[in-house]
Amino acid sequence: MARVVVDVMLKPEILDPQGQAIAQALPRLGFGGVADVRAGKHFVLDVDDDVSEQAVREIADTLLANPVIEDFEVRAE
Amino acid sequence: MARVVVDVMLKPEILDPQGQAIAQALPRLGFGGVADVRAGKHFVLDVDDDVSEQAVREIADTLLANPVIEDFEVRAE
Amino acid sequence: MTFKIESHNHPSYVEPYQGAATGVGGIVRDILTMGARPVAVMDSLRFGRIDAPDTARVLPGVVAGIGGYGNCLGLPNVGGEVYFDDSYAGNPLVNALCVGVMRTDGIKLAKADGPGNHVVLFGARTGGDGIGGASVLASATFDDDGKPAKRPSVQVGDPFTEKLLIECCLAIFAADLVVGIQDLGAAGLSCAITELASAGDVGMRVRLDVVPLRDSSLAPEEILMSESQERMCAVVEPEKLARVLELCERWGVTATAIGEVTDTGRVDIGWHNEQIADLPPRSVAHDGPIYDRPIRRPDDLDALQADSPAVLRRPSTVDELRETLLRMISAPNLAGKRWVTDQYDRYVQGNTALAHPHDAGVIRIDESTGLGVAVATDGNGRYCRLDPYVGAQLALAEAYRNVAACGSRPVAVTDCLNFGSPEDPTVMWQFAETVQGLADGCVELGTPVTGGNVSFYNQTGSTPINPTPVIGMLGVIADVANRVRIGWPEGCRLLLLGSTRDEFGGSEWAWHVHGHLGGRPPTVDLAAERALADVLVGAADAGLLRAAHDLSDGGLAQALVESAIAGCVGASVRLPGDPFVALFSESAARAVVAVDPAEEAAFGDLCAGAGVVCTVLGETGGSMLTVDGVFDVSLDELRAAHKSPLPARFD
Amino acid sequence: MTTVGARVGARVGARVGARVGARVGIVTFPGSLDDRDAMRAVRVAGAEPVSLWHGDADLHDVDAVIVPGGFSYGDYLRAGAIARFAPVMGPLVVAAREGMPVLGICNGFQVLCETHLLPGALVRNVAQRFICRDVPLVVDNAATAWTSAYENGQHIVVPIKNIDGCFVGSKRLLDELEATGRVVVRYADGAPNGSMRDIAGVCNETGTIVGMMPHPEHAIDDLTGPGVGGLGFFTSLVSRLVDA
Ligand SMILES: Nc1ncnc2c1ncn2[C@@H]1O[C@H](COP(=O)(O)OP(=O)(O)O)[C@@H](O)[C@H]1O
Repeated sequence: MARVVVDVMLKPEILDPQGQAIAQALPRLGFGGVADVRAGKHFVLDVDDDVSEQAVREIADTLLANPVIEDFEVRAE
Repeated sequence: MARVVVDVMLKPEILDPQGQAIAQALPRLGFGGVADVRAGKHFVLDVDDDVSEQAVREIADTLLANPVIEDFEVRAE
Repeated sequence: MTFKIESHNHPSYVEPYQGAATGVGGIVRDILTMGARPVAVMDSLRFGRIDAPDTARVLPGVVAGIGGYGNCLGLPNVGGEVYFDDSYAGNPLVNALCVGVMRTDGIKLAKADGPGNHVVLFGARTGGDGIGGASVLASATFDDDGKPAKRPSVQVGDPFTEKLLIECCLAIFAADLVVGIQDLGAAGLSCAITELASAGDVGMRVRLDVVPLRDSSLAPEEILMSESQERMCAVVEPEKLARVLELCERWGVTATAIGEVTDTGRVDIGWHNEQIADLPPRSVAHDGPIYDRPIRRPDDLDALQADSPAVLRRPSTVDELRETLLRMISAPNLAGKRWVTDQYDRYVQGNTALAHPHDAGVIRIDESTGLGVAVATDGNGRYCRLDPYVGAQLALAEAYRNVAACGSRPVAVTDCLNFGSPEDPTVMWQFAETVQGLADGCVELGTPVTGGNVSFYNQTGSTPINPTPVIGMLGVIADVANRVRIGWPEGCRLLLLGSTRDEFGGSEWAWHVHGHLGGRPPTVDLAAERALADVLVGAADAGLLRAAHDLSDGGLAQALVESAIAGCVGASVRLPGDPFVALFSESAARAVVAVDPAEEAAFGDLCAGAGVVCTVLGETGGSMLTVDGVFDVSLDELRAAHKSPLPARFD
Repeated sequence: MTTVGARVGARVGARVGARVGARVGIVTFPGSLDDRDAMRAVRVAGAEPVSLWHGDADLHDVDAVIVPGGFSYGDYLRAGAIARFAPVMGPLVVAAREGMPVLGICNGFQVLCETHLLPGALVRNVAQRFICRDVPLVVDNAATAWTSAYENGQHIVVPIKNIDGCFVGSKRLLDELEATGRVVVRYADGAPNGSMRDIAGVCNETGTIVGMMPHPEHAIDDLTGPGVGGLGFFTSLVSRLVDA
């Protein structure tokens, strides 16, 4: 059994209301020095050893991410 | 300017409906071999160079994660 | 009141969630920009076949997007439609309607006045969204060239920013701080400022370098054309500017004075020390091209109309009729839509007196008097395919009837005309017929059209969608406490209003059971619709109606089942005439009402006075729907058949 | 019992409440939606609603506070996560710890959990969808500041409308809540959002702070909601303030 991580982020040119809301809240909470925040998703998959990285990329592309507005990265842990 | 990543995940003992929904959908979409999926959040922060990792941990602990149900990890990119 | 319906079809196909969400955002800003408080939304949806793989992608996304945006704005969703038909595969229709309330002396115009006044841009920061969108999007085909896009092809809505924008605008309106206001839609700032200037017959000087940006790499022309969502532009007198900026600050809305009104009669656009444009506003805002498109009646229409449903095999035995009933109420188009409507907040604002599954949404607008409005949307692409003139009038009549059935007097129309390519002469003919049918029908019903929207190019290759005008009807109700529900109480007399003919052209029965589309749609009789509405509204005012439900798709059978399920009360019914025709014909100008037996005579007088045929159907009560001599079905069985098709497909 | 509660609220309560001038604050955050509805419910129950602004660190001498439903700060990040840090929350948390009655409805419940005034947390519904539905509830604890108009075991119907309404907590926490009577309301026909042990609302140790996902302010009349099943939450508070 292997552990694979998929990080999904909005494409850079797409508006990220979540990230903006967080970035705006930080100074109000007394945290300075944060220029930008982008918010995305983080998935941890436990997969059988015979599941290839290619298969995980396909899962990410069809289910975990919406390729119209999101990019993703896959890495083994 | 440095880039710091914060991953937030539900604690293992907390129900994760989103991860479960994904895990259940996979076989229906023809993807086998995935034993478990956990869903979390992935934040990318652009911070000034003088912002310490400790400061980012504090941000994660007070705002980005809810320590009642979530754990987080911080790493520089 | 102000209300309007608008399409967001193509973006909802590309990215269902965001496309539908930004559709809601856009129509809400249209209402807001009039100076009105938005009070409710509705959505009229069309998808490909329910079992098409793409429907499984598009429908859940669209519904979640409409809910996600509208729920976050705090606008109750009080109704709409969901239809499935192959004709919309690849061309789903997402039409969103918004209703707003304002004082007539508080109407705001999209008009700049008074040289020296400030032009204030407020709301979201400007990004590279939808540049070139207005003209490109509507007709774009997807040629994915694989290159990374510099500019986003899809817009992401930010309902939270829009919610703040709404509250901020309402505070600004309440303090009477603007001369004119305009939302930013297609072609963004360029369109807003030229429209404001040309409507006021003034000039304007605007500086693009002060526009707050989300993407600092934008060139001035891109800032001018950006279609970033959640932005408004207002014209403000100098002494009121500080107050406007203060209110924006209170609501956390970014606001910037980007220029001023001038008396030059020209729009002068600057970027740092450069002049980017200098032109008379009229040339942009008003001098659009005028098309004279060729029109041709579709070649196949005669054959289609000659293909009468009379040849279709009808259920003849009692068992076949029962089986047909269960099959019909579980047809995707007739099945319960709670899978969809449960994703919409219908309670927020605390003024919703009726919402799904009723004939119309009813919203209280004055808590002290109970004054309210009712809104319904309707459209039937199959009828329009068979005869667009008649089909448009049937859609109009159905919306009119739905509003009246809940006890409200229909007063005004908004329309969303969804068609294929206008470059196809046969589509253009359908369009012309539809517009004529609507115009004639509105004159006859006395309901002015206050606004609407046209969506062309809904087609795949050379195959257009069925012509689909969607009609939104607004009604007024003096006291929402008198609104009429569809669910029956026990112990009422059940009456059928109107005349039933053998009409199955374009019907749900012909389509669902036989896959047949041909013949003529049901007859339109707008005088009969008026008479029926007079009875329904008069009886509701007089407190004579215990329940009412209009008859439309699926005919009497569908109406009986919906009412029984809604009220959890059955009925015992005797059918007039041929049972199949009585149950499933889609003749227009009909409704079923429930009245107290003691008030039946008074109600009968009302019908006689209006010349509306009133036939006794039976009595309400029990937990069965019994059709005398034909079948009886338990409410449990009806409910199971009616509610399961959508969850079975999309859960 | 429901009807009794309703009658008390609409008639007697209106008079009594007016005499003592019970003042109930309703917080408005950016993105609050059901604040006006909560004010209406307070008024119908016979008390005076007082609007509290998120940016104003002052409770303006109110006797109790309602944190209403909506999507504060768009519910971006986590429902209630950003609202928790609003200036008004400072004095609110202090007053609540000192025993002032506080009711969190839906988003308000999420805010109170984020603030740790209430235990547990609310995550995405199991079906991953927004759900708006009239749901039957059972009152499990009719001894709180907000539920005394009910009886233990009473059934009421109140709408839910949420997407992050699934109540979660560790097994130990859930056991403790049940053992100490801190489950205030449960879903009677199973939790539509997947809440653990069908929990719809919980309270603090003393029963002054209650949080719940269903919206009682949308069940105060037959015209705009599914009956009057929710009115008792507001009349409970008014009779407590009157008796005090
Ligand atoms: N997309 C939708 N959004 C909101 N309400 C909807 C939607 N689709 C259907 N409804 C509601 O569900 C109910 C049944 O719809 P429908 O079968 O089209 O009714 P009718 O034919 O009487 O207009 C109506 O109350 C309608 O407003």
